[in-house]
Amino acid sequence: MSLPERQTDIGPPHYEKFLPPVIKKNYGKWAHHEVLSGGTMVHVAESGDKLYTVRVASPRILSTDTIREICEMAEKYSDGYLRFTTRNNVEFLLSDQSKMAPLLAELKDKKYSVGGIGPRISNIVHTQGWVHCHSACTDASGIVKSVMDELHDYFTTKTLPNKVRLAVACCVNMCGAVHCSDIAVVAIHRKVPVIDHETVGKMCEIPTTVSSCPTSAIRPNPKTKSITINEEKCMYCGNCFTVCPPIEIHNPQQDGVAIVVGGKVGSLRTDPKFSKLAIPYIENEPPRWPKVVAAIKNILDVYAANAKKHERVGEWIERVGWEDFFKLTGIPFTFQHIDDFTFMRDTLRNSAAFKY
Amino acid sequence: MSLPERQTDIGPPHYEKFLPPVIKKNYGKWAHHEVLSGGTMVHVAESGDKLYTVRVASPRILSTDTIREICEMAEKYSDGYLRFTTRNNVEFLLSDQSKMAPLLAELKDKKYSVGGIGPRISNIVHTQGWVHCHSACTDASGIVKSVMDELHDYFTTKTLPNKVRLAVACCVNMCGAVHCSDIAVVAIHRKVPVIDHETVGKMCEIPTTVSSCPTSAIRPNPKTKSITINEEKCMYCGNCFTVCPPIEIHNPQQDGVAIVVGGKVGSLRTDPKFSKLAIPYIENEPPRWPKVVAAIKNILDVYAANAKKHERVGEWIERVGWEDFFKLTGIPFTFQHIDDFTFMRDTLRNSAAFKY
Amino acid sequence: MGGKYKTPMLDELEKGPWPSFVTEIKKAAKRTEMADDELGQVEKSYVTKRGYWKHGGIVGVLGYGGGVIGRYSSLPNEFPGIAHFHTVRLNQPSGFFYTAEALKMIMDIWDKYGSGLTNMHGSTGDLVLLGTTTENLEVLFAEYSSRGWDLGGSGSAMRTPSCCVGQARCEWACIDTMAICNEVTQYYQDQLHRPSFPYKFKIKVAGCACDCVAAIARADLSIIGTWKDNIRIDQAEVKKYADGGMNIQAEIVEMCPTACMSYDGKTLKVNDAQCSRCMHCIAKMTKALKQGKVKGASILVGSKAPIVVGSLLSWVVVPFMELEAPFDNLKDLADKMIEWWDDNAKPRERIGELIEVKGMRPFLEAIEMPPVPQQVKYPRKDPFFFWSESDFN
Amino acid sequence: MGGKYKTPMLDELEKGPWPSFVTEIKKAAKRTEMADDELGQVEKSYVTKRGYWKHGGIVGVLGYGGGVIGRYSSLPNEFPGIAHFHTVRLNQPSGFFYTAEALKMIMDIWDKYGSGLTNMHGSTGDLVLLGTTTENLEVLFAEYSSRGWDLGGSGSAMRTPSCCVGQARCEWACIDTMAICNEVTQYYQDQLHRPSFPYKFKIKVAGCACDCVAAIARADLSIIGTWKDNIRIDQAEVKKYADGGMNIQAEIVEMCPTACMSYDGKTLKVNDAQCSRCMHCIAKMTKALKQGKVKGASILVGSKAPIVVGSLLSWVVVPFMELEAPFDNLKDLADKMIEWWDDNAKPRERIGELIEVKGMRPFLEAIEMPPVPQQVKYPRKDPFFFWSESDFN
Amino acid sequence: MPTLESEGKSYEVDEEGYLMDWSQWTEGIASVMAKGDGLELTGEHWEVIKFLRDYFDKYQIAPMIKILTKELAKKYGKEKGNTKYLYELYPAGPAKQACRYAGLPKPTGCV
Amino acid sequence: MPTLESEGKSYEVDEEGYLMDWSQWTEGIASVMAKGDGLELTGEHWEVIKFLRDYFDKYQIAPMIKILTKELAKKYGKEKGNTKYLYELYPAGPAKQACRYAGLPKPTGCV
Ligand code: SRM
Ligand code: SRM
Ligand code: SRM
Ligand code: SRM
Ligand code: SF4
Ligand code: SF4
Ligand code: SF4
Ligand code: SF4
Ligand code: SF4
Ligand code: SF4
Ligand code: SF4
Ligand code: SF4
Repeated sequence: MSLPERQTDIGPPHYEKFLPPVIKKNYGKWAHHEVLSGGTMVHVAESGDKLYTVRVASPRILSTDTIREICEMAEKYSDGYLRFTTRNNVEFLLSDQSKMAPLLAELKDKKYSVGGIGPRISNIVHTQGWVHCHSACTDASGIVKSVMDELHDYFTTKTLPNKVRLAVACCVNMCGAVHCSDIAVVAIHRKVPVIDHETVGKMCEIPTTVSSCPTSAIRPNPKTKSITINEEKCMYCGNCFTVCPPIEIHNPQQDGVAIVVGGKVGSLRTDPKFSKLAIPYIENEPPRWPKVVAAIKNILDVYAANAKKHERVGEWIERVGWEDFFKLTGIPFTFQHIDDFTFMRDTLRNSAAFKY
Repeated sequence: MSLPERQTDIGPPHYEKFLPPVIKKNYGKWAHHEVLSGGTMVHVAESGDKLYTVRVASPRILSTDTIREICEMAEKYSDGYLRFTTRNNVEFLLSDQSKMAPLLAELKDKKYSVGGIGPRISNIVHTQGWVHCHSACTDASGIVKSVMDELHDYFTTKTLPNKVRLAVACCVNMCGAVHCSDIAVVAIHRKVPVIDHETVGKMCEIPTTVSSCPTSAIRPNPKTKSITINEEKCMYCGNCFTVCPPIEIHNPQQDGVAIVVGGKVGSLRTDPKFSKLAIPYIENEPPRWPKVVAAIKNILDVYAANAKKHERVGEWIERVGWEDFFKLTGIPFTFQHIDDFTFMRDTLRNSAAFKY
Repeated sequence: MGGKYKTPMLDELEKGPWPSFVTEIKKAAKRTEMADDELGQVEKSYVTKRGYWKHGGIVGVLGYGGGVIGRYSSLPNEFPGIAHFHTVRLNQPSGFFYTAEALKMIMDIWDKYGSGLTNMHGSTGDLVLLGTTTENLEVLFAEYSSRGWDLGGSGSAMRTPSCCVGQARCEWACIDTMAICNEVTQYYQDQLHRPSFPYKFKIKVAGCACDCVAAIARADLSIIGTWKDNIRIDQAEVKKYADGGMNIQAEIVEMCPTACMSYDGKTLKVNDAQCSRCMHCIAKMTKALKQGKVKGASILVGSKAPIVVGSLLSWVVVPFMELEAPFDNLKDLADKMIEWWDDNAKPRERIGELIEVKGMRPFLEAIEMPPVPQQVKYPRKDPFFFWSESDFN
Repeated sequence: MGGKYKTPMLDELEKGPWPSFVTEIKKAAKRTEMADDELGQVEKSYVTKRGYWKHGGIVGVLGYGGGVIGRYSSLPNEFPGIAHFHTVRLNQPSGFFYTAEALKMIMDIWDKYGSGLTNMHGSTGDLVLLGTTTENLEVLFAEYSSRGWDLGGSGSAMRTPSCCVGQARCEWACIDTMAICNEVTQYYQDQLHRPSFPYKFKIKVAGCACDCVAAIARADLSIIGTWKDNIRIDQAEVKKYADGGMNIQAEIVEMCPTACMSYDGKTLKVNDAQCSRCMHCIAKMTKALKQGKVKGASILVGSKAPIVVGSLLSWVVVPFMELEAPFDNLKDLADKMIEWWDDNAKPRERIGELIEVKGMRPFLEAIEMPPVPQQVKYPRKDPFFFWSESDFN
Repeated sequence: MPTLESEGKSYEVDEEGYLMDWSQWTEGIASVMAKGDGLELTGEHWEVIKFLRDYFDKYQIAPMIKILTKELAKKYGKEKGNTKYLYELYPAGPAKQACRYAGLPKPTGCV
Repeated sequence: MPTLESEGKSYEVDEEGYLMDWSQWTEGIASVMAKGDGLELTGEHWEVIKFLRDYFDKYQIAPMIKILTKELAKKYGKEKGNTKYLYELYPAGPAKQACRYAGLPKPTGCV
């Protein structure tokens, strides 16, 4: 079979090819928008033109079949135009309002979920997990599915004080913006890695392995031509494993997830925030991680009941104080919550004023 | 001459011996107080008893003569009872209101300054300087005198939005709460220390000297039996000099002071705060440090004009933002303001929202 | 094909209203052994609570050093279909816009040479094709590139830039995010395909402070739109919001971080000198409030995930910069940043980490930016700081 | 005596309304050569912009390892009177209370053996006698100690504790600061006089969150009074403040950090569950508002000046502790802290620095305190944390 | 585990052909690997391999590409100091070919 | 600069009698210093001096008091492991007397 002629360094196709005419015409000249329902909105241009968006949930892992099905709907209702969002939802871009209802009907029929717009939960940012990554210490897709099944109403219809951004990281590499999410799951190890010394000596760059360790727990061991880990100092981040495969960090009995809360990305009202530790460990319970789901649900419910309108999770917590967060959610406070990594200093309370 | 019999480990005399009867009687049972003037106040006990306080400025360096003079006034007006405050002012403790006026008259007569109570400037916390300390890179007492002469009205009569706590540190050892003051002067070096290698080898503990350096700029030098300073890394803190005298850090041409602002100690309204760098360097200009005086006056004036009632300097700055602090005071922003020490990370702005 | 494995665990994940990734894998498994074996291996992971992938491999196409992630099952005998299971990163069009036609073409080719599974999209932004073999890589590349689609980045290289939808649909886009994203992608083609950096370098472009692409949290170079002049207020529209039941005092005025707004029940006022352009009031009252007209971007640097020194958010380095095509000022600036980083970093050291090690000063000097108060939340506290000879003049 | 030197520089500092330290030195210089030579040397410093003191010396009294700071002029030939110029630290009475009689006695002795100069007081709290010779030290000690006055601390030792005026005069003192200060001073006499710690250890006691002794900023062990139950409000007095012109809404309600107050023009209310006991409202309306009745102290640890790792404020370790004489619970706690520090610290490492190195957990375990949210401003961000075997049960 | 034969000896390699033990490397191995890719190793190829090998011996890590190109430029002339040149020599890229031929540990993590 | 004479040699000391060069130390110097303070060095005194000297040789720093007392207790019995004992031996204190006699650098900073 002769291959078509390959090209290099052409970059992606220019986006203009894929813009619907209403966008091309009104590019940069949008006046305002209105949320019409949990999953639909209209943008109005200065010219008066309107663009209707219908947002549909996606599991992100999509088969070519499903993508073809989506494409066919796009051809039917939005002149073939569609896009994906930065959180992996699908958006149909309609210029013809009259096609909204039939599209929504067909989507409903085909069991697609329409939602994610406005002060709601949108798709959970997540990555590979056991589906594709050697580094995973939980599965991302399974947790996402389980959590979103539970919170589905908050995607489609129910509203919250503000958007709540959820994320799942399948290891501390955190391939997403997990570290700045309203509520996120991050998978962690709890045991010092086990080293296959013979292979380490043959296959790894020792200096790279030594310098990979955030806590300087690793020392070269010239005798074994391998390395030694100071168990006292290791906090199981797995970075040594990343650079040196024979350092086994996985431990199915002990691997699990932590829940972090209160992060945000936008600069509205308050500065962007890192998420902070809420629950240090929940064991992996495939296929549906019931404890993880319950924990997230609990935090979300307490937030929904206590936050002011427009307050993000982190803004609410900072207003009432972390003392109250732990009290209201009933989550136990442990030694793990107290920072002892590089930047512990600023996390400790240095004030005589606090709540009980 | 035979000495009286020495005693050891007796500790200080019990404070009760020095309490006026009205205090003994109402100890722990005070109801409220009222500020009567810039330097006088009355405390009212639950019993209805009253205690009048007259606060008098002190240069802290006091001769025995002056102390005797003060004692005599105390005998005359407050039954011999007096105390010093935590900021080194003198307080006469009167139970008889009728003695207030004559005491104030005599104080005026003798040119004592009465003041420091309420939302004012009180005495400047400061330490030894050239008067007694080998470590000093400015004189503390001279700066204090010059500044307080200029701000004297704010001690005696004029009010400010809230208390303004000033301090002077004659080196970065900071023998005071300089690091948490509304406005403070801290003396600094700007040149890498000069080492007398021969003496270092003979007189210093090399490991102690090496570990004294906050930036790990110091390495032992086995050849010279002394140490080597990596000039790139040295930020002139002088800690090596503290542990090893032959390391000369003083440089009269380059030593000078920095001005820091916005610190506080109490937990009222906002958490205690560290002072932050406002002006990185002003040269030493004895005897009256005119540039330092002007700089402090300027910051104080801008604060007085812009802060809300009850706002401390740091609270005001945090409300308007540091961008505005530099704009309003006209102080230039330099590379020195940007933290590059251990905890730089949290000082850098990570938000898309700020002022110009 | 399909149905080789019993998957009681995964079947549980086909229940419930949210779309199921298991259903997707099963769909593909009907057509490819790859997907079917993937299903089997994932089921096994669900039982044993561990993954079965070998550590990442080095595979790719000729002339490129990145764009493909090598992946091998550690149980190739048990799951031969995924003995090789590499991912191909196709560089997405800016803003993730597609036509059905283009997408179907991509799928058709993928069905021919791959597992039939995708990630729409990868977290960096690529259109991720999930699972193929080493021998199919050159073929896939020829098929796609001949049709105008190139690979995205991987390795110690420029990574696929990405952006929010921006001016294509959003009234708040202060800059043309898609044009900028496309331009830097094209400008850095060599660095994107041939890893030559100390570590990865990511660029993300958001049109305003809402930051719908999380640029501030996960890009070495974060470009975020903003404006400089006064917020424009349409009082008639303000009234409509009030009439519509909005509690303007509580929801807008009291939530303004700089307390620069006031509302007397009739007129909404902004003390613009105090406004920090946080976007809150505009976002919640889009019909009544508009940004100023002098638009541009803030340039921030250094965010990343927690390994090694703890996660970073990007830091402001250039508070305001006008950005007009062809964005030469931006490319210049990025070049200077990368050059400084390249000259100074250790292997696997991100630019944010390097700035932490070296301090802001050498970085700002390298990019020829003066120090300005906007770069800091607050000035340093401890009186320990450096002086250069140049400061003594 | 006196007048040996022309001091044109220092004379400038006798002008102006603030009391002059120069005048003080001149007064003493009339009587002692020490003070006169001190004047001369300081004048010289003013001219050359540098000090002339040798690095601190080691002098003291028999049986003690501290309490005296050795000081020698580096120009003993030029200023022979201050060839020796040691300071003697007398331990002040708690709260800095004196009678004229006691003070005069102290001055009389000092005039006999010293420079005639003092610091009332040193920054740690001692009554500092400024300038004497080595041979006078034993005499001074005999004179003072026989009259009931002991030396304060110096060196790697317990330092002289100090406190705010507390219940002696202040309506807000939740604890008996002076009694506590006196008690710990007595309890640690041996450690105060005979340095045996890794470095200095300071204790300061403040009666409430106003912290009038800056305990939170400059004490290894900071004890700060607080209460647990509800603020007591006298609405009649509230009215008087309002009538007197106080803008209660702006000055009190809106400045409450927890936004837990409300005022409708008549009644001032506090949502006590939300109150953080910051003291603002009480301090500004002392006649109307009173603390609750369940009083005690928060125990904080670790503050210090910037050398070596940057300045620290003390951290909350025990949010609330009742403190009644003889304060055994406090002494126990302090003993445990010191023991852990002593066992683990390197030389010249303060307890706050050690906690930073080791983490809070071993410290809290050593003092037998459980983790509680009050100990942190916020929990850790990065998902890197330790587990002990004991956590796995 | 796949193996590779060179000069009568057999060496363990991983599925991508990287030597499992960098200490076993010989020049012959490099030649065999190149042959497998249909490449004939020229002096210019050996310049790169030699540099990689020396660098690894000295530092136990593979050099960053930047260092490799810089050093090539310094030693062998400016025209050899860029990635273009490297990809001409090693079309599959320095990591996939040059490092592999030089017997260096397989690069990790940077994907 | 003051000097101290021992065994016919003269040594520079500072105004407080600390040896200006710790490497010149001899046992004779210790004895002379003690005499100056009116002390006669007993075996128990030498135990302390010897420990200080050994510790300094090994670590180039003076031990913390805690270490000194601990080691004395370990080596010579519990009753010698406290500051009270040290001050009995050396009434002016371990820093002012024991370290000085042992020729250690003058303690700094801790005042
Ligand atoms: C489509 C999308 C951009 C894209 O290029 O794909 C988008 C689109 C819009 N965003 Fe967004 N945001 C999108 C991701 C984000 C993200 C990024 C993320 O979640 O990873 C953020 C930052 C979240 C954070 O701060 O942690 C984000 C924070 C916002 C905010 C700020 C919310 C707040 O008050 O904190 C607004 C303003 C608002 O909602 O009032 C906003 C508003 C909007 C508007 C209304 C802008 C407009 O006028 O078009 C758009 C529809 C809003 C909606 O979905 O409710 N968008 N938006 C992204 C949709 C993701 C999804 O499928 O759900
Ligand atoms: C006498 C003294 C205590 C002592 O034991 O000596 C004292 C006494 C009182 N302080 Fe204080 N404070 C004293 C040092 C402090 C300090 C410590 C310091 O400055 O180093 C602070 C912490 C300052 C800080 O936060 O940086 C301090 C922060 C306060 C505050 C909190 C002010 C604020 O709103 O931030 C109050 C409450 C107030 O003023 O409303 C207060 C209130 C008071 C009251 C009203 C308490 C009372 O009811 O008796 C006393 C008279 C107030 C006055 O002087 O205006 N006192 N006060 C100290 C006088 C020092 C001086 O000579 O000026
Ligand atoms: C595919 C993708 C996840 C996904 O499912 O979407 C991904 C997958 C991997 N990432 Fe990532 N990262 C992906 C986006 C990210 C992001 C998000 C982003 O780019 O916006 C981050 C956080 C931002 C950042 O760069 O800091 C991210 C931070 C990491 C890190 C930590 C890097 C650091 O400096 O802290 C590693 C570890 C490493 O580089 O060795 C990593 C490493 C990896 C590796 C290569 C595993 C490894 O240790 O070598 C993963 C391969 C998985 C696989 O088998 O497919 N990945 N990775 C994302 C790229 C798809 C795409 O091109 O669109
Ligand atoms: C006398 C006094 C200043 C004064 O004029 O009031 C003082 C004077 C000295 N201090 Fe201090 N400190 C004094 C209170 C403080 C305080 C304030 C406090 O105790 O509340 C601090 C800040 C709090 C703290 O401890 O961190 C303080 C932090 C230091 C430091 C830095 C310690 C650190 O861990 O960062 C040093 C350096 C050192 O220990 O080597 C130091 C060292 C010194 C030395 C001994 C100089 C030295 O480098 O060896 C000074 C002797 C000066 C002299 O010749 O008289 N002094 N020093 C204060 C003690 C008087 C008293 O007993 O009442
Ligand atoms: S977060 Fe970890 S496990 Fe998940 S895709 Fe990224 S590297 Fe792999
Ligand atoms: S897991 Fe992390 S902390 Fe532990 S040894 Fe490896 S790199 Fe270091
Ligand atoms: S601050 Fe420095 S110079 Fe001033 S007394 Fe303390 S140690 Fe001496
Ligand atoms: S002055 Fe400070 S930074 Fe410089 S070498 Fe000495 S200890 Fe280090
Ligand atoms: S970041 Fe701003 S401009 Fe971009 S889509 Fe979001 S709201 Fe619109
Ligand atoms: S943009 Fe933000 S800071 Fe500016 S007025 Fe609106 S809410 Fe206030
Ligand atoms: S700290 Fe509190 S109790 Fe002590 S004097 Fe100040 S206000 Fe009164
Ligand atoms: S004490 Fe502080 S937090 Fe409590 S009600 Fe008063 S002002 Fe508010």
